Amino acid sequence: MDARPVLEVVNLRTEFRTAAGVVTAVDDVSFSVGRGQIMGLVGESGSGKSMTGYSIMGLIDAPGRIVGGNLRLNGQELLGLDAEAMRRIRGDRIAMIFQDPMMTLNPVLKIVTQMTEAVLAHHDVGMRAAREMARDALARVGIAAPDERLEAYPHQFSGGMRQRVAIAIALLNKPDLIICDEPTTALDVTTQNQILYEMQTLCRESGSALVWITHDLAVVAGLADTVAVMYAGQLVEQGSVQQVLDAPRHPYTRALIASAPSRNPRGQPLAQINGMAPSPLDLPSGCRFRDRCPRASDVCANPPPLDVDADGHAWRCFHPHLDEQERDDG
Amino acid sequence: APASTAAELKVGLAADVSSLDPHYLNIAPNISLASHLFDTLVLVDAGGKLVPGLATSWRAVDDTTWEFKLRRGVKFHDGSEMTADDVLFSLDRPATLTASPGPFTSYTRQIVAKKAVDPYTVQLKTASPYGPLPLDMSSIFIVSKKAAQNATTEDFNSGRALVGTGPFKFAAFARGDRVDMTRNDQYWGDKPAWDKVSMRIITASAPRLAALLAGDVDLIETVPTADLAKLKANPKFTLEQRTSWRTIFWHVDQQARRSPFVTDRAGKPLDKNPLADARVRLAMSKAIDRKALTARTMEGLALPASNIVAPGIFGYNDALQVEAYDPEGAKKLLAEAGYPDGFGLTLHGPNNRYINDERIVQTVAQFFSRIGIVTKVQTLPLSVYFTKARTGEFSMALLGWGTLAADFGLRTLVGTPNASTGWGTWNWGRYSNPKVDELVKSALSSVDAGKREAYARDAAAIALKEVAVIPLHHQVASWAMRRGLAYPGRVDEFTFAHQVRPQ
Amino acid sequence: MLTFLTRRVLQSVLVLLVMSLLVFLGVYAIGNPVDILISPDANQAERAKIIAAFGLDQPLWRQYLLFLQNAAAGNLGRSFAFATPALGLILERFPATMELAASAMLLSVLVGIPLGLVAGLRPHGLVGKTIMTVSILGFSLPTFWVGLMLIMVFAVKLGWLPASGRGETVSVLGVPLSFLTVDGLRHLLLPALNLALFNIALVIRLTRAGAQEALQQDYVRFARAKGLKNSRIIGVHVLKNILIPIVTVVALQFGSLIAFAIVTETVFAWPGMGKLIIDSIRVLDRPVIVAYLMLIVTLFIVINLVVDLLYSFLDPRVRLAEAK
Amino acid sequence: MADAFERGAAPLLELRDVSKRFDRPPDLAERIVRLFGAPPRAPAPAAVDHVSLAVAPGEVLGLVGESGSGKSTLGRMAASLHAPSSGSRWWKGRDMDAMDAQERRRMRLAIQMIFQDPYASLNPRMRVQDIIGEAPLAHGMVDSRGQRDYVAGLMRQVGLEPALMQRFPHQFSGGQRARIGIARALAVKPEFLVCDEAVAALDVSIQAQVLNLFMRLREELQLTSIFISHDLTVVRHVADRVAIMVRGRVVELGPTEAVFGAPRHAYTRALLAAAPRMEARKITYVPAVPPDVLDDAAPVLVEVEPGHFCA
Amino acid sequence: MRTARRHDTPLTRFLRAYFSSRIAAAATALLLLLMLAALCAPLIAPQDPYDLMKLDIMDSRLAPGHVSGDGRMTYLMGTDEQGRDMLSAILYGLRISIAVGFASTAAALVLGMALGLIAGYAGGRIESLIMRVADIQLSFPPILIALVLLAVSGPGVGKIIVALIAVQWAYYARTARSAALVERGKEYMEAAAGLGLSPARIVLRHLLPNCMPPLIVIAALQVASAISLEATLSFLGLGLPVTEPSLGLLISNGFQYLLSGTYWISFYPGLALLLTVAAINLVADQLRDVLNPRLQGV
Ligand SMILES: Nc1ncnc2c1ncn2[C@@H]1O[C@H](COP(=O)(O)OP(=O)(O)OP(=O)(O)O)[C@@H](O)[C@H]1O
Ligand SMILES: Nc1ncnc2c1ncn2[C@@H]1O[C@H](COP(=O)(O)OP(=O)(O)OP(=O)(O)O)[C@@H](O)[C@H]1O
Ligand SMILES: [Mg+2]
Ligand SMILES: [Mg+2]
Ligand code: NI
Repeated sequence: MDARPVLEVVNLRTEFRTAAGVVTAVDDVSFSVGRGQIMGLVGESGSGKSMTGYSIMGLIDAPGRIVGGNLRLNGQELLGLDAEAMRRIRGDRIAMIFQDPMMTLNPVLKIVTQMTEAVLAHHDVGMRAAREMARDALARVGIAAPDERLEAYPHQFSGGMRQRVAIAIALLNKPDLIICDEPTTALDVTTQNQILYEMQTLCRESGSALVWITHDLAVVAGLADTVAVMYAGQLVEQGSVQQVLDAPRHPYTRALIASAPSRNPRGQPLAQINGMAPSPLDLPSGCRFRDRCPRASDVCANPPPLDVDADGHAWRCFHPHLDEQERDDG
Repeated sequence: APASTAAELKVGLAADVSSLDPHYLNIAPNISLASHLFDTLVLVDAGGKLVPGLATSWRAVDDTTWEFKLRRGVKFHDGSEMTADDVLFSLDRPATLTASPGPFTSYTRQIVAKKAVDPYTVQLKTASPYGPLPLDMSSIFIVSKKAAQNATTEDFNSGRALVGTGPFKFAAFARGDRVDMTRNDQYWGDKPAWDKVSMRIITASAPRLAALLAGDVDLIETVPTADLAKLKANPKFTLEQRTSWRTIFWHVDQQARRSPFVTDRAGKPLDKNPLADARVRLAMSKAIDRKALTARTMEGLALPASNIVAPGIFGYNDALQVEAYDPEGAKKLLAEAGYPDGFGLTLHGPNNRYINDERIVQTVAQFFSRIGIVTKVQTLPLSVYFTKARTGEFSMALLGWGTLAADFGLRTLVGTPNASTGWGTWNWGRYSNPKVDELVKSALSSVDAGKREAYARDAAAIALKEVAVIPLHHQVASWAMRRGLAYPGRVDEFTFAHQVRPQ
Repeated sequence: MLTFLTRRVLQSVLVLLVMSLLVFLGVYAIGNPVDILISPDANQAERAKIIAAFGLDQPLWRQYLLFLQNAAAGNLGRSFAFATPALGLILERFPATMELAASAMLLSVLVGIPLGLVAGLRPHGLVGKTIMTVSILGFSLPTFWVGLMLIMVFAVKLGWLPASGRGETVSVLGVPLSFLTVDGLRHLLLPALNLALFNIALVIRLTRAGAQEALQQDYVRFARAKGLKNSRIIGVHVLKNILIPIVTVVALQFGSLIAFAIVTETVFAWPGMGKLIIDSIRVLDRPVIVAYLMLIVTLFIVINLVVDLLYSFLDPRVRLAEAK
Repeated sequence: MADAFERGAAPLLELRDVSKRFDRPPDLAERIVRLFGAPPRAPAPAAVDHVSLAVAPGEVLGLVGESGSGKSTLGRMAASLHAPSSGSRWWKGRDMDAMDAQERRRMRLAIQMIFQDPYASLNPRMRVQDIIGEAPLAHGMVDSRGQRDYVAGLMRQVGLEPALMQRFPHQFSGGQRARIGIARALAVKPEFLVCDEAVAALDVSIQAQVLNLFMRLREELQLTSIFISHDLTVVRHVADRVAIMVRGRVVELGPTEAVFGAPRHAYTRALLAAAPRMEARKITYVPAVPPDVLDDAAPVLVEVEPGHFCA
Repeated sequence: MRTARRHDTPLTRFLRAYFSSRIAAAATALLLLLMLAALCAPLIAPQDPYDLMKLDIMDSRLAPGHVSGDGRMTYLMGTDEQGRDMLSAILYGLRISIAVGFASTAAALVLGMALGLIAGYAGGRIESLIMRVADIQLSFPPILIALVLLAVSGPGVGKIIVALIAVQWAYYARTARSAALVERGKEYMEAAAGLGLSPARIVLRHLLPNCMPPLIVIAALQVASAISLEATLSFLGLGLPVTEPSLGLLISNGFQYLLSGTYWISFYPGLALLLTVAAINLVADQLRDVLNPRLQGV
């Protein structure tokens, strides 16, 4: 077995040059995911989760640009590859699934077309073989009567089934890495549960690494091995699920967990984070959580470094909740 | 288009042929085309004179009877011989076509009885003495009785009934596009120089010229005035011009009531109609610089007019002078008539009916405004214009008229309007003078051509002295063809392929 | 489907009724056709006879009822000017106009879509901007002016193509068609281009807007995530989605194409029904005008039907019964 | 069917056996086709199917169910944005459909709806002052001079800076927009709120802010509400009673603790089992296929314990 | 500087986006210049081309640069067949063309939008009725409408505008209706209804402003086609009075001279029309791009 991580992201930095100024959507982000591992990437809206995913896929469009860092897939550097080389990797070695199952499939093309083209774009096989692969992939994600379903159009599927089709497409070429960008946010809980089940099974079976982007901590809690928390473009905390969820060090992570209704007594006011996330155009200097942080002090006006403890639990804060190992469970 | 061989002629026509039935609609393009396939008893030469056609001679047997001697040995396209039977049939046929808006019955209605004296002699009787009958006969095409007897207009359009004696035989008709014909080798007269003739319909003038320049066609009619100069200078093409029978003039509302488009200078309606005063009309006539008009607006394609018929036409009065340009005299006359400061007037005219009609109206408006008449211009599409003009909705309206006899023209244009006699049907200005009526009547009932012409001249003299209409100019018809062709310009503006000759 | 067709037929009948009534009123308001058509030498009696022969002496409402009666029996009347059945007259000219309009449509799609795609993919590039700027010419210059310019350049100056007329035709099932012969094609090219100009510009614009819109969609991003080649993303994913609005507008435009064929037909002496209708309007040949409009409305209905069928072909989400 | 209501107080709003079908009446063409023997169109399934609910003054009734189960449709009928296809609605003991115009207007203002999408529910071309202040002005509750102060008061009440009154919606964040929506509803002094997924589009941290606001206002203004959500933890947090909806029908109804603590209906259980929990760690998921619990007959709710009904 | 930008008004943001394209900026300047020239035509034109007293037929068809017969003026762009100074005629013609284009478009916009919004908001029978009328309108040839109007009321700028309105309103009605259908489904419309606002108020205050942007863009394009359509009608003899030529009429008058060497009679008005229409279209294009938030990035 290969000990190298499947994906290594080192000091990734992605910028958007807009008329109003430069937006650093992804700022100095590093993490890695090993074979069969699931990493949860959480954070609030606009914190740069999707852009991290797109950066890995090489799908950042103008005016966006990856301005620095390294992206290694199985040790191969992805940044600097030409467009054609990147295309070959995309959909073959790395796959991505998006949030809205209603929008990701082309409404006017048959499922079979959308599936086989993904095979044919990377493998020199015949139409028949590609169709065979598509059929198998559909069956694997639990779609009944896959042969008939191949001939259907997306609108003939429910939201959950469409998301499964998207997953099947992602799995077609047995990628090393799958990036899931909030694939269950638009679905109701029962459907979400099924998708989670299927993804988990597939990961176990094929050994693909998985990056699961979401802002729902509860999903990450049950699914992931490791978690990375983003705030305003930066990774503010990362570690194993136990480390981050049971003993959060960064005040933001802690506040996020605390604000979940299930962590609060019924009918009582929820613990809330006051204020708003800073505008990406107008980030405060130093700690970006400073304005909303109950522990903030003058030192927070400097950019906090990423501290790592011996167990690999990392955080970016001058005032981490270090010795409070207890869970403030309600 | 493939290069034309010597034996093929392609002609660009300016107006659409609506039907090939020679008795259906009396409009110039149809008549012009029918003349290729059919003959009439009496033909009209390029200068407008009557010459023998299917009849070799004609004479008035008595005051009310005309006799026509038919040409012998004339063969229809189907090989049968033309006889008096066919002639009588052809004269009867127009009255049987009830739904024609432009009926040929105008030329047959004088005939109260007709008989074939023998297969080559026909006698026609009129109710009263009627001089212009031979002229009328130049409008009725002789069709084959055998072919046309039970034929409908559709049969003519499809070619089935299209059996005539003319210089060409019918080949194909694509409505709105072209008519193809082939030479009639049995033709009794001069044989046409062309094996095949294709009459192409190109109604817009600039594209018609372009077709000539591009070699799509060999000859076009009605050359746009704008291009005359350039064409003249181009050695690859020849130009042919001929004063046409069409005269352009103003009808002036002469009724005593308030005239709809006459106002004072400020635009308020006038109670009295100044145009009813002959001095005012004369003043307006004097205000018009006909030389400038013909030279500039018509770009030389017109002759200043004093008559309502063109020079050389039967009944043209040489004694009448073109009204000289005299703005001072005009102003004086206006003052005399009680309008020293002029008045307001709107001129009406059609657009795209006569050569440069819209421009003529504007230019005349220019002239009028110089003698103090505040002039506005309104030009209308034909469909709107004629309806309104006929109901007398205009104060001054432009009209063009072509006829081969002055007495005809006078009857229609200045004769006192009368529904029962059919006089004055186009007398929009409602001019009325019993003396003129009397003279025209005398002319029409004279079977002696000399007397008839004298009456007509006298009538014209009176009417024009009183400025019954204000004549502007006679149009000049024009043809352009590639070098190597010759065409005798025709006064009736028709384009006859059989008269086009290679040089 | 049956319901849908029935609904269409009901609506069409209503449209045809209103339309014909409007034409009757309109022509009545313009003037009296007899005054225009009548022979200069005709007298009052002849005039009255003709007016009666055309039925114009009747009150307007009776003329209209009579027309309806005849129309129900399939008879749209005889042309005043041509003395032949009006419908036949129109149908005689119909193929030429249809051929011209269809060629123009084809041309605008064949030229417009590729250019529009290029402009849509590179909206800020030099090529894209040039295409958009030049395409404005299609909107700006009056058709008749451009037509004559085309004749000037390609027929008169260069002598490559004929200046006017329809050229040689081949009769297929009794319908004369010119695009089947070389000569016919040569005659067809300039007028079709002239007529197509406006629509080329329109299709370019639509395609560009559609492409830009489609490129923002998640399914395009997903297609890229699948590692598809650009050519496939554009040629299949984007194109098939933008065809829907293009088909809609182009079909709608077909009507105005036929209406504007009048100008092109005049300039190129193309023997289509546009020239016929404008002449008929000039002489107030009411039966022809009515027959023409009936045909056009029917054509519209057919086109709309075809578009709906195309929709369900292009867009599986649309089912016929739901189309309005 | 038993009146599913426990407290004994007269309900403020009551829906009796309401149903909603989104069927169009057949048009002329369709009738003609049917005349010739074509089969009639298959009827669309009812979006809401014979539902009875009552809400007591001051109560928050949670409405939970999967997507498309008819929650929004039911809420819209309660807020008079849809008319029910059958059944009746009662407001303070009066039949809504029998009210005269003025009474109906008062009733409509008294029942307000807060919408899911904080972006689509605010007119993008109006300033906040107008969004909030338009209705009170139109109904004569304030005059144009008093509008500013009135709006300012409302904005403060929902925790917005009144200085932002002249801004347009796009200049606000999602949470702020949600607050504007709430202020707009409060502006006409409602007694009853229908919150349709009012926090679903928001981030966890913003969601907490808005939920806190909602609970505060409920206390301060004695508001009664129907709270629609498919987030079970949220409903559990704010609702007094919950109704579980499946395919247009209510299958379980009872006090929140009872329903969440001891769910009776198989569907409710499946729903609860599927909900992700923060406490879970690297669990092995099992597909929780919800049992297909419904047959064609409308279910009868049975009282399984006081106030707790189940089909 | 950053903070200053953050507090931009929508207008300044719009303007900055708008003028980011140099082509659009140039087109806007050109359009303004043309409109200004049209507006000031009576002040800057060397001659009143509509006053027949001022024309002299002897000065007809003079080439650009010729001096008039009485030596009073130089015809910079030559003269037409009536001796009209082309420069003056173009300035005045521009005035009419622009007025016709804008007036007819504005009126058609208002009419079509009103009907379209009503159709979209009300639905049902009213909608079917309005949309069927629009269908009829769309299949009616513009020339026939123009001819009827001309016959009933004589030529004139007003009538041409009416004819163009009749031709155009259906486009707006269709667009407005489909926009209204989209907007009607949005929650803010429901909110307005829930707040007990009157239908008139909802349509005017809520529906209308949100349906405007696509209509405005179409209208801008339509101004150009209205000008072209007027030119075509003039070509067919159904346009404006000959003595008060618009650009279209000037072009179609000069059309006959295109092959003859007196090119200026048609060329300069054609150029003016081209510039005007192109400028309007470029402005409209830019407007569409700027007004479309999807194409603007975040
Ligand atoms: N085209 C763009 N131009 C400018 N800024 C952009 C662009 N696209 C994204 N951004 C910025 O990048 C940042 C990160 O966005 P991203 O979509 O990654 O957030 P996210 O964490 O995925 O949020 P969500 O949970 O809402 O999906 C945001 O602040 C956004 O404003
Ligand atoms: N205006 C409408 N026209 C036709 N069908 C409708 C309409 N509104 C809702 N429906 C249908 O009614 C059913 C119930 O929809 P509803 O919006 O009430 O569900 P919901 O529970 O609110 O779902 P979600 O959680 O997705 O918002 C659905 O099948 C929907 O398709
Ligand atoms: Mg995202
Ligand atoms: Mg809902
Ligand atoms: Ni800090």
